[in-house]
Amino acid sequence: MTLEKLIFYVLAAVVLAAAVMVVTRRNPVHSALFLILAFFASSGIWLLAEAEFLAIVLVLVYVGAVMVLFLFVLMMLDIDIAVLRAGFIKLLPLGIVMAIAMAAELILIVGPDNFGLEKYAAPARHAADYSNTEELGSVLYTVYMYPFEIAAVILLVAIIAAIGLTMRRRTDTKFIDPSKQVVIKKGDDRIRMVSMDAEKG
Amino acid sequence: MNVFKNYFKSLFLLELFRGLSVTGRYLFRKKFTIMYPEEKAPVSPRFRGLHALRRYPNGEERCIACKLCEATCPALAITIEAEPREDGSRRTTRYDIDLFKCIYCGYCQEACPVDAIVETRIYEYHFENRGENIMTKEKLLAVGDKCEAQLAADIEAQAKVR
Amino acid sequence: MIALSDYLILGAILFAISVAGIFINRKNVIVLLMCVELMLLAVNINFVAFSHFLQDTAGQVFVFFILTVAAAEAAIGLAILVVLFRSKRSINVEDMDALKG
Amino acid sequence: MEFLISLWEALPYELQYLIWTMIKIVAIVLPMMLLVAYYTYAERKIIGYMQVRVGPNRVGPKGWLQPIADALKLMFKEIIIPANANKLLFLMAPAITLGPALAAWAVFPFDEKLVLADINAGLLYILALTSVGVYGVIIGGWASNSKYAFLGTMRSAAQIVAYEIAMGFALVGVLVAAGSLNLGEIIRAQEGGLFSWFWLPLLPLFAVYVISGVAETNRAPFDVAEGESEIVAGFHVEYSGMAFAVYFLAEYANMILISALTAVMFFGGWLSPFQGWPVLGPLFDWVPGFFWLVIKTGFFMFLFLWLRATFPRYRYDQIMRLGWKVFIPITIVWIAVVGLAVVYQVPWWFD
Repeated sequence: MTLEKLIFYVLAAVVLAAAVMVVTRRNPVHSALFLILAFFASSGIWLLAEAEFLAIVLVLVYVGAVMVLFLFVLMMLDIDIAVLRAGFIKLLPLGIVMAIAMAAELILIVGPDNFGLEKYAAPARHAADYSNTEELGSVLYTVYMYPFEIAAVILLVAIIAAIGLTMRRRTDTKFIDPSKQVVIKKGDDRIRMVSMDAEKG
Repeated sequence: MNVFKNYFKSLFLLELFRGLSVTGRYLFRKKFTIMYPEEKAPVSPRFRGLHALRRYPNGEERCIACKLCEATCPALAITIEAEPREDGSRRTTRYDIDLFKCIYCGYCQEACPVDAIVETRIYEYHFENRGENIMTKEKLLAVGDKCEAQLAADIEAQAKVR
Repeated sequence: MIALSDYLILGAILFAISVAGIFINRKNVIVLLMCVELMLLAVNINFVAFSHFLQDTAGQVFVFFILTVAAAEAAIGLAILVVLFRSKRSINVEDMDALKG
Repeated sequence: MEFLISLWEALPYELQYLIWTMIKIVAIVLPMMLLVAYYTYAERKIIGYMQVRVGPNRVGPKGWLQPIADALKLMFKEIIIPANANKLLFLMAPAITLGPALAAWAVFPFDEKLVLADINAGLLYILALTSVGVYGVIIGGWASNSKYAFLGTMRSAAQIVAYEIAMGFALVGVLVAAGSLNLGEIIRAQEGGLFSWFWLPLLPLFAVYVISGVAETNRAPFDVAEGESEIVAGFHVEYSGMAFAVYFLAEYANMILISALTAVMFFGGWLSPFQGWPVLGPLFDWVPGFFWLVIKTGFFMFLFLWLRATFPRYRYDQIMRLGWKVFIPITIVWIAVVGLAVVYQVPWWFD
């Protein structure tokens, strides 16, 4: 059991360190990479909490798709970091104080006094043949059917909105239409005879 | 009908499978590879390789310093200096070919009235130091001496068409 | 044994850090978006922990929906960002004051 | 010997478990590395043969030591780090590509009982890992601080993400048909000889999966990410020596992984093709399942090389069109078909 606890603390430390790096790194690309690290570590923590399906989906959806999108946009945009960093130092002490105050207040509430092992005993481990995916699926497709379908519609709307927002037909690009090239027939389509007056010497 | 046929073709990737079958057949074809250092490809008598200066059978060098090769060389690779020898005959004192400039077109060989400058069948040569790319008169004559039999035979073989 | 409070404290600190991140990086839209993702992660950790300790899948189902909505949010947010960058050549929040009276 | 055994028994249980798992991992990874090395040799040989030449034949008898010579050469070459490149990320990127390609083998069933971690969500795990593989490419191209590398990265990342979706959908079809996320269960669902494997009922998904697999690994004809005629070598232009070798290893390890997964998902993994047939079935009963798996994987590995030797490179917009507008609709339609077939228990496969 001590091993489990050790893993939890290491992963938690990684999550928090990565989170600090996300908010303090100068280069947004580094921030994004640290955010990926945070997702990885928290997926490990979810595994400890026996949420295997969500842990893998977190990696699949966040690390595999959302963060790729983030990095893609970050790398494509030519961002002037210096302007965006202005005021960082000025706000930093205030930010730290706020974070500490907030964390302290929250910990006072959720600390061991209210949510310790005495209040909530650790649940028994599931048997080896227990499938988290199956259980989640069985409620998702029965009890939560409507929310599930609404989530699907939200995703569809998001896809259409994202495409609609970023799509643009550029009028200033020149291109050749291969189908027009292919249909050209022998003869008049290929050559145009121009009769010109001879140039006067 | 044609549209239907094309659609069918692209849906079942028929043309891709035909491509695959072609490469699949070639996998088992007899290979043409020549195992180079051990085996060599046949060389034509007209092959234009490393240059050589030839001599007459009595040992006299053929070149009479007419400088036609120098004049005709499109890459300006040939440099010739000439002086009369003690016996009064006209001979070169310097005959350099810069192999970095040479494009192996064979015009020098064509221009030569006495068949002195020729291109041999040698194609395996290299330089290890700066300056070795200049073929001096001595080096060219040495190459000629080494390959004389082959060169004479090649020129003989082409006598009718030249 | 890992206690429920351990998970909750982790979530609380993570949340505080991301709030501070929003506070100090307030000019950079893309870092703001990342901080929002971090906040959602903190919330998700709490949900997963409660679901584990109360033996109720509802928490995990909720996390599932949060993940869906967050993915949609990221996609649209980044699309808006790209459109903004095209027209303003900047992602600085302070440059987006076209509606200021 | 007895001393060693007593030493082993003296270890605490956790440590024993850890060491035992380590040994298993090494037993998977080492042969894998050797296979990768000889896969490069096979590629050069086979493509050579298809181009009517003989390929490498100088190092060792028939060129059998060629991969070892290549590895030695790459090891002794200098790793050049470009000016203003992000050194840490630059060196980390190849390892990030290789890691997932090897880690995916953890849930792979080599035989009835031969699997390192028999987890329930094996398919999801593999999908998650393959999606992580993109980062090696993105980070490597970005950290190189080079325009060509960056262009290659952008192309490659967009391509991989696009085909990832088609591939994921194809696998959704498989899991609907098999009714499980566990790879072993998926194979067991295909029992009963050549024609009860999933390739037949899921033929469109099979085609989509194989082609997306080729695109996913950036192999010809989908290798615009490293199109040497346009962007030199794509995301790994700036890499040399061992760093490049690791990228190279990762590419081939990914190809082997995709081949093996195709064998498991659509060709019944370790199952014999003659299982349950009147005469041939009992005749081949003695053949170990691992052997069948190797043969099937080998066929798809050969297919990768065959495709490369046959087809010219796709144009980039055509690749995107194929991924988004052709493959994804096909997979979605066929998932619906499979779903109906499973619900109504269509005979032969789903009854």
